[in-house]
Amino acid sequence: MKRSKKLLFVARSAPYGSARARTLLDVVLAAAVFEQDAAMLFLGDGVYQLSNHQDGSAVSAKTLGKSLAALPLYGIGKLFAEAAALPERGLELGELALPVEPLCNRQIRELFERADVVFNL
Amino acid sequence: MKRSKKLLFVARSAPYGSARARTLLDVVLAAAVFEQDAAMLFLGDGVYQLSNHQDGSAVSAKTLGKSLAALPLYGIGKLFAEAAALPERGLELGELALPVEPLCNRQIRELFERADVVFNL
Amino acid sequence: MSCLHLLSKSPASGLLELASKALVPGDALLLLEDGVYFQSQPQQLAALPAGVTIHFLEQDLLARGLHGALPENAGRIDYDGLVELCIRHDKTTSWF
Amino acid sequence: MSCLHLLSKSPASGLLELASKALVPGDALLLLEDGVYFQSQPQQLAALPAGVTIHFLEQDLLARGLHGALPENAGRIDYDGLVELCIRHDKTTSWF
Amino acid sequence: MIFSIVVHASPASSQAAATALRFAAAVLRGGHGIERLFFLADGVGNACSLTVTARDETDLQERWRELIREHGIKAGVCVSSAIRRGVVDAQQAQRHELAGASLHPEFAIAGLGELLEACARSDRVVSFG
Amino acid sequence: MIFSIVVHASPASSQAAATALRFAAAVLRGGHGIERLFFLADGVGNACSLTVTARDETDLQERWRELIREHGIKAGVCVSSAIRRGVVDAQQAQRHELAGASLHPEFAIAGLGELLEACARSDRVVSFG
Repeated sequence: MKRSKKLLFVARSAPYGSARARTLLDVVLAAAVFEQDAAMLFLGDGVYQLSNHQDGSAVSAKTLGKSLAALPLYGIGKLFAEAAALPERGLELGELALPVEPLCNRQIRELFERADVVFNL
Repeated sequence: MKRSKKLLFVARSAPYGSARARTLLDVVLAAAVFEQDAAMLFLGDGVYQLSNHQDGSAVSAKTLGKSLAALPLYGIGKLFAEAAALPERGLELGELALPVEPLCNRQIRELFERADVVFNL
Repeated sequence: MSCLHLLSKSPASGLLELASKALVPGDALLLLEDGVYFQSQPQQLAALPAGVTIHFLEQDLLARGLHGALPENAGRIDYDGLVELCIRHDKTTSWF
Repeated sequence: MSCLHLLSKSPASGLLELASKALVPGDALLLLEDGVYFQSQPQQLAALPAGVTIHFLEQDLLARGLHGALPENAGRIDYDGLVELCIRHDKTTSWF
Repeated sequence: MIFSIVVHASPASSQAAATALRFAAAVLRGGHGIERLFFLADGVGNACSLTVTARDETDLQERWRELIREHGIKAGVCVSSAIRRGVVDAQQAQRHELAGASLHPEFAIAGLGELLEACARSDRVVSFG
Repeated sequence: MIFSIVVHASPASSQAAATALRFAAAVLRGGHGIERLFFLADGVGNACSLTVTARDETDLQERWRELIREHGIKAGVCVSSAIRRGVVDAQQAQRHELAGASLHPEFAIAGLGELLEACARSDRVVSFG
């Protein structure tokens, strides 16, 4: 498969309530397996996916945060979060389920500009 | 079927984009057929269902406003709308697809208080 | 007649603003599924009328890693507590 | 590289606020499905950065009975126009 | 006390179906009755017999069937919601010349009148979606 | 120009499926190509063969089939989305001992790799949901 395109995955849904976060993650993991050039941005409610101490078993679901934590192992190293969304939702950068780089609004716009294909869920 | 209960149907979704408005209307029409004591309140984006000059054929759908206009014929006479939501969405009371009584917030709360069963979609 | 309002979407959905139009003193608000994210964004809850009790569904808090304090006046309940809440109020309605 | 943003939910969804974080001058915003209700609530559109073009999908306006004027700087297009918009911009993303 | 429970969401897309199931179990655990489960709109997916669940995930369809069977609960699936979504019983499959049925036999196709009748007979109606 | 189109929504619940179909028709009308249609999440409902549409409504499933057939388009259905929602082909039905198949033969079960391959081969990827 060609690898020239930059894929951007925008995770903007809270986890567990809907299957959106899980669906997007499945596509990201597939992109990793097929060695695509992929970046992931947690935007708005999507930053809730980064919350630490998640326990999906309380609602008979897989723990999303745990699956996300595997992304660097799969070679997905470009992980970003909307900086402003974290404190708005009671999250602190140092206490997340996986390390992400916080982006200001200008950097978010630059990330979109650089991408060739944008999935947004 | 017993008829002692007061049913309140809260239509709070814009039409066409999703099937919610149509699904709720189906239940309201069934309530009419079974001669239940039913009232319907258009709340928030739900007032868009009352928009005049709708033409579902433009998106290969049935025209919801036309189906709603049949409600009084089915015996559903208690039709209400959130008064504040109409001007917020560019709608005027005199130019709606069916006649509704505008309710202020106090009257909306009273409508909820009087109901025995509330469907909300 | 009092009503139990079930709200299952995150604060970003704007649903609480809509539900507020129907909430009266004596009613209860149950936050469940993504509704429990109000724990981390409690500002909108402060605007509810006095006399509305607020409850968070425990299992949904746990799943989402929301271990912080709940807003003042709010409690946490499990499914058995939810059944009790339904009984204590005359009817329910669901905002989703 | 410019982007075409498709937005298909009503103003009440709060999605435009989210999409705004990604909109840059040169981008285009296509309002379709329930997104065309921005015709009747254009306030949020006024806050978009200059240089973003705004388009409403004609068929969705017609279906919903939205015959009023569009906000200044906004145009109406049909499906063929939408395909053209996709070509004119380097990529698309969808907010739903 | 007598409850009826209305489910609007598919287990594959929303947590609401799982919430409804847990609520139903809690109602029964509390010694209360369930007049009827009613599956509407995307909720008809709970009654589909052709789903496959990954081994490490909960098979919600199967858990509904157990609950319905063990407690003898009436479970209705809205006919107009169901046929649009490809959830059909054997009789409908035959009438519309479809390849087969996809409604699990623990559930029954029902009209909206049955939802309204359930409301009339229940002390509380609780919706999940 | 080459497009790929991703559909996330079921025709029974959202207008997005109808929008995607109209968009696909406009792409072809404009003389462009469609590398692949890809149905994901609730979008797999577009490929279900067991749906019944009321006489006065548009049969979107049938219109997809016509489009795919007439233009020889590849139409993939995400395997993990599909099996959770009861959209299965004959081979899967046999393997999982299900009563029958529910995927229309104009569509093919596909992995997410095929979605990514379609992205690599297309000038534009457009999603509807």
